[in-house]
Amino acid sequence: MKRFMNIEPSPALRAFLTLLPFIIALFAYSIASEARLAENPHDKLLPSFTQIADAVDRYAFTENKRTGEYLFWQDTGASLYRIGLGITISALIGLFIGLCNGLLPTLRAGLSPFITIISLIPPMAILPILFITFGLDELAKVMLIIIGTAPVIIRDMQSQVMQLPQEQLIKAQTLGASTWQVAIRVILPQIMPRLLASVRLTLGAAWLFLIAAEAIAAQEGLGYRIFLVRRYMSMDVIFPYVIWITTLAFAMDFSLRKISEVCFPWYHQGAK
Amino acid sequence: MKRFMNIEPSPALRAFLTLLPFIIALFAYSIASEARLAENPHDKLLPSFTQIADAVDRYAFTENKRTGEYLFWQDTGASLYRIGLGITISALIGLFIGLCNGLLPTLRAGLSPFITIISLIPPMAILPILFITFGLDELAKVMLIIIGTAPVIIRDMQSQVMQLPQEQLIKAQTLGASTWQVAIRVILPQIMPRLLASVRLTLGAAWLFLIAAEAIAAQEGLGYRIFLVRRYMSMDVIFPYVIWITTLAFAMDFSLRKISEVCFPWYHQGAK
Amino acid sequence: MSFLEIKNVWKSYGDAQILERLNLTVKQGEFVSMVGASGCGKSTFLNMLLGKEKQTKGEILLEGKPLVQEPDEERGIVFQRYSVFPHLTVLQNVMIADEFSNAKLLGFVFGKKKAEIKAKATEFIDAVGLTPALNKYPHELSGGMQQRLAIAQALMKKPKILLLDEPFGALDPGIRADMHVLIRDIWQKNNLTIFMVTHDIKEGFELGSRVWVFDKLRHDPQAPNAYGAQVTYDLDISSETNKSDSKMKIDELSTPSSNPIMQEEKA
Amino acid sequence: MSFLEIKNVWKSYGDAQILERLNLTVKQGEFVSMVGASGCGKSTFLNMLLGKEKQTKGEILLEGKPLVQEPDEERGIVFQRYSVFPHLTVLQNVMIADEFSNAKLLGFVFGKKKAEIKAKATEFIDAVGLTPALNKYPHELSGGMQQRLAIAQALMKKPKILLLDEPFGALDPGIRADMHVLIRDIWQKNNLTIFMVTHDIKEGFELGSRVWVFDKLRHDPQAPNAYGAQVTYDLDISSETNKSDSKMKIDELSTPSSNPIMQEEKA
Amino acid sequence: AETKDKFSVCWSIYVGWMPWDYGDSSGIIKKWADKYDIEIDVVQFNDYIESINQYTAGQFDACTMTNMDALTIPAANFVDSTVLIVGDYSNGNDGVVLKDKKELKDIKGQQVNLVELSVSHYFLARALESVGLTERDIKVVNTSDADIVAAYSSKDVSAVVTWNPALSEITPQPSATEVYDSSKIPGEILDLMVVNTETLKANPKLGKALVGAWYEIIGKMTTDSKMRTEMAVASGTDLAGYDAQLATTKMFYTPKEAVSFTTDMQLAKTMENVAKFSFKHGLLGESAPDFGFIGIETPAGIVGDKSNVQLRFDPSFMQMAADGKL
Ligand SMILES: Nc1ncnc2c1ncn2[C@@H]1O[C@H](COP(=O)(O)OP(=O)(O)OP(=O)(O)O)[C@@H](O)[C@H]1O
Ligand SMILES: Nc1ncnc2c1ncn2[C@@H]1O[C@H](COP(=O)(O)OP(=O)(O)OP(=O)(O)O)[C@@H](O)[C@H]1O
Ligand SMILES: [Mg+2]
Ligand SMILES: [Mg+2]
Repeated sequence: MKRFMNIEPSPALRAFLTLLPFIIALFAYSIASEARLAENPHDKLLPSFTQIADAVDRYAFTENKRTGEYLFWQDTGASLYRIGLGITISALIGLFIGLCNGLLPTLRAGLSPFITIISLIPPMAILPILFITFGLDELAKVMLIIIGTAPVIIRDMQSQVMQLPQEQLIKAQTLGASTWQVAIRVILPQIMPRLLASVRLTLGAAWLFLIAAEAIAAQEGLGYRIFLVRRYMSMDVIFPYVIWITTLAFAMDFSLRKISEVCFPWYHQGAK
Repeated sequence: MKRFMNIEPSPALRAFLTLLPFIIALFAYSIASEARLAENPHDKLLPSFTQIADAVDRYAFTENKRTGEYLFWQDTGASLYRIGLGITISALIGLFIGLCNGLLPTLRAGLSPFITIISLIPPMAILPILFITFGLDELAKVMLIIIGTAPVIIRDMQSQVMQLPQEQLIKAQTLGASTWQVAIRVILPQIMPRLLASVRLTLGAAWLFLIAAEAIAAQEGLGYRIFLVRRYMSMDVIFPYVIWITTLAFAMDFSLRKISEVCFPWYHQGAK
Repeated sequence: MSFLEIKNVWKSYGDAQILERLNLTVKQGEFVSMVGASGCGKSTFLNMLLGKEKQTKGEILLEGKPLVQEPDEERGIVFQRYSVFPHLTVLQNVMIADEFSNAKLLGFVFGKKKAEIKAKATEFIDAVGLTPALNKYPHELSGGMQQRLAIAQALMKKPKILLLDEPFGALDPGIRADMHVLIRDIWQKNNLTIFMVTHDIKEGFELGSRVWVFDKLRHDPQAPNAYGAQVTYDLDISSETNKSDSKMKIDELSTPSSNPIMQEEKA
Repeated sequence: MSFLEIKNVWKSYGDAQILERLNLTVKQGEFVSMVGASGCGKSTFLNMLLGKEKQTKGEILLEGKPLVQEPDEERGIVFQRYSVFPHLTVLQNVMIADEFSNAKLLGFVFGKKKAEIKAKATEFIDAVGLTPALNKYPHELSGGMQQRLAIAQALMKKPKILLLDEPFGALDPGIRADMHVLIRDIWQKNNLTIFMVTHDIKEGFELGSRVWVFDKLRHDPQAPNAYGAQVTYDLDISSETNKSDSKMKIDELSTPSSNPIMQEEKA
Repeated sequence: AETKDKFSVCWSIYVGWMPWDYGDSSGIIKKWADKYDIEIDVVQFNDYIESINQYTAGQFDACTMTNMDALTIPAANFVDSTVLIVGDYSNGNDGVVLKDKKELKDIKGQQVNLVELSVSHYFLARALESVGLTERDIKVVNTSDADIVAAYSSKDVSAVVTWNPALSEITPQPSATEVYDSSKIPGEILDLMVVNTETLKANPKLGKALVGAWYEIIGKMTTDSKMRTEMAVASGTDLAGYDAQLATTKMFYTPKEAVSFTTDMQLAKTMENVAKFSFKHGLLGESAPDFGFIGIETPAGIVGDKSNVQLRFDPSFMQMAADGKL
């Protein structure tokens, strides 16, 4: 008998094991849901799968009477726009400041401790200031995402730049490169894949801030809808929205990884 | 003239540069505050430093008439207890499942994809479900922290275990170690410092979830107080609380790093 | 019955044939050096001896019985790197070998048993010359000292076979010379059977009582993975006469043009 | 006026004295090999020549003028590792050297200029034998090929001095031999002045026209950092006669007991 | 439901509900619970909606809420609920505030920030009716009540609908004009203590204890400023601030007032309005064919479907208090 740590499951067993927890979760849910519905058929806390399907149909495939739009897709569009914009701006800020900080000791001395402190402030606690400074429309939501994620990306980029082998920077200088040339020809291309990795890591936080911002003031968006229907406990709507958000988060993570693999083959050599 | 990237600021200049952004921030605040207060002396958005000091005095150094307690310290105690408990449990769960997942291919096949999906669900979106499932006392708040941080720690621990050199695991087996012995004598001690690092990384998220949880159901706590006085926009209370939270977050991060350095000198060899 | 018998062993990973038609026997107490181009399958072969990989075809018999299909105490190993536990001191690194067998449940031993193990471990540490560094962590040791430690560890279990995968590959030439003295000494004193992979042909001839050269005999330029490597030379250099005979072989193998090790350079 | 003059140079980091009383002159076209125990300050010395570190006392003159205090085009360098840019192909890695000087603002060149640079780069790549790998990324190259690339890069700038810090330290012995042929060839063809740190004394003697041995003459057991290393031997081995004279030196230095390289082993 | 002797009650921070906090901390509730030999656990919520959701999900036996939320959350989820205590109605506690505009009519075409689908939303609909406008004439932006003060200070916001204490933070600002307040629709926004009907039926002791405690507390609070100071601090303000909020709240300090309000014809009319509004906004559930889908029982008669009564105004316990029978 082999040690447990040496047992590699066969592909078929592996597939089965992968599905198992999902099946158990679904099964547990349906039992709990049926039990609750048997007690009170109008209970909304754990809706049946048909009720959920109904809600999906209503939100995603039926025109809203008042606006003529499909609520679900409208919410998705609004949220994706916000998170896309927010994370893009964060990435650009992170890239720029992180690169400069990592490369230039003088700048780093000034900015690095300040950014460390800033990154520790929980953005949720200073929401009122954000509203008043940035207003209540799209800008505020995007700003919350930026404030929540940019310091993390800056710090990550800075440490990534500092982890590049000193040898390369010296080599570039012996080839006659100026600071500017080192920045754009040696460092920038090398930290691009790391930027993507960093963005992937902060995506979770970005979704959190997006939902929080939409919960506080919005007219559409996935987070808005969840917190609005919470007013009448429509779990049949909340569940598909949560699953949808999870799917979107997964898709974004996945595509960022793929982009990185395609664009920066030299970065992923170790993963072979 | 040296390249900018080669200029190292002297210690004195470095200290000055470090303080500079803080000084600028304070200065900018006091100007903005004075301008607003000149326009409307009752403005609460940017209170003067004296107003803030008053509020600190009221909350931290004046006995609450009703309970005979000091609100500020009571809030601090409650929040620290929750975050401490939450993050400790998260760390233990993360350590245990992460270690097992990393070491045992069979278990990993079953749990790893499931946990990846779970970690993508934004906990904010399922807050209502959480509260109903776990009730409302301390447990719910601690659970939110756990649900928000444990999957991340599990995944991190798992990948850390898998990154340990295969050579070590084989060596241990040639010395006659069983799976259990490999786990507790070879892997466990080596991932302890990595666990601390992982906890440090998730602390930010833990604070976020703590504040979110306290905002919804609590009778004390730093996040509770901030949300309570937010209705009155009492920035004179919010500011010191935010600064205090930031300080606590910094202190926790700092002490975790120190603990790791003292307890696991062999892990920090590279940092020398 | 030979000590180790390798009978018509083939090994492939998916479509790629790595090794083929290996038929070899080894007597107890031999020191087999294995050389060959990078990627030709030397480590794979060692992994089969170790039980980490399973041959695709054929069988390997140790004292007449098929090899256990996972690493165990019968076979010790020293890798080029990472063979010691970074979180344990030198003494702890060596003691752990016997702690494993004595504390199946707790993983730790106490009291008298511990003192016994400590005494035994100290002996082995002394044998590899690490006594002055008894309480140091691996990161405080030089590369050579880490390898000595790995050897001491492996010896604690009195393995039937000792496997070395480029054990001195990461060391400076001066330190290598010292290690050669040490390993030859240990081999002779313990009557070990040793298999050592090396990139340094000279080292292979210097230490081994037998040298195996791995190379592909058959090669299909259209499908470079279609054929595996075999042992193309099996040189017995245990006696002095054989040794001088083999000198020519070394020189032949060392000229860059015919050197199998150089093949990966011809990108 | 000598090509390079080192006048009473001392170097310390904080309390630790690393190097002391260095007085050396080097003529253009010399190949200086530097050997010495690990941590004795060879890389530090190279860093001073490079302009990355500043001597604490004394001065270093290149063609009579003090050395520029940061790395520049006059001095090329090849490290043991990481000397090439992983995100550029072989061709791009070599071309970038001239792109730096031709596109101060954009960092990229286009059109005719680019074709010119490409032609020049191809020549240098050919000189180090990398033409077949023109469009490969460094991670697709073997260690030896990466070092060839690093050399080609450095040559593009026609540096007055070429600094090599254990350039072949991470290579297999067989590949080292090839690299030796290459570097000697390049040295002679380009009339370069080369400084090479190595851990392999044989390599140092084989390649250098001059060998410097770094060692501490003074040693205070109470304060191991109180004194720095000096150049204890300065051997001219440019002519064949000198070379055979020095053979004895090699042997003397190579016996483990007196070998300075071995000192770090005596923990 | 079965009889039991442990109950939990939740409440959230609002001027008219602060007595529950006082009752909890001063031990008055415990005193009354002991009297009926039961235990009552009082839990405070920061988030109002969460408290109602928890009650609806069955985690609590009783909860404080407004009449509209009682209809649209527990009742619409078929959790049969009984209004045990009518504590007060908003008499100026809710308001429509415009920035740099003086009249309600000017709201036309603006974005209005409020907690969507809440009682504020209903209040806005009533306000619009009064000047002949409808919801189509404006655009609603959902804004969290905790952040509405900050929102008002933002340049994007020109109109808000909110309640105290936020309202009293906004109105003093120079640019703000309160163009409509709830004193114009007295008796429509009610603050209630709602109990699960089945639980109450099986355990009348719970109703008696809660009602008894409630009237003991509020009976004293008009004269006891120390008591009001405590409530003020707990709600995050000071005595002056709290008194100002009380001034715009019509508290039923005596059970008699509350009983006579509940038995009035007007209550049925109000609830019909609320039901109509709720139906229009889909708050009664997707399966509701009309506003009367969920029956509301008042002493003056049943509004809507008599066979599907889910919300009941029951003055009997307050009557006992009025009669001194507790
Ligand atoms: N687990 C594996 N799956 C697929 N291919 C493998 C695996 N392990 C090794 N290989 C392939 O088998 C071949 C032989 O590898 P091996 O490591 O045995 O070579 P080696 O002779 O030890 O080379 P080196 O001298 O570089 O250590 C290589 O082409 C390698 O890519
Ligand atoms: N930046 C620095 N600050 C402080 N001490 C340093 C610094 N760089 C090197 N040293 C110390 O100076 C000494 C000489 O280091 P150096 O790298 O020059 O040695 P070396 O001869 O190149 O060794 P090796 O053969 O291992 O490369 C060492 O003790 C090292 O710890
Ligand atoms: Mg190998
Ligand atoms: Mg060095």
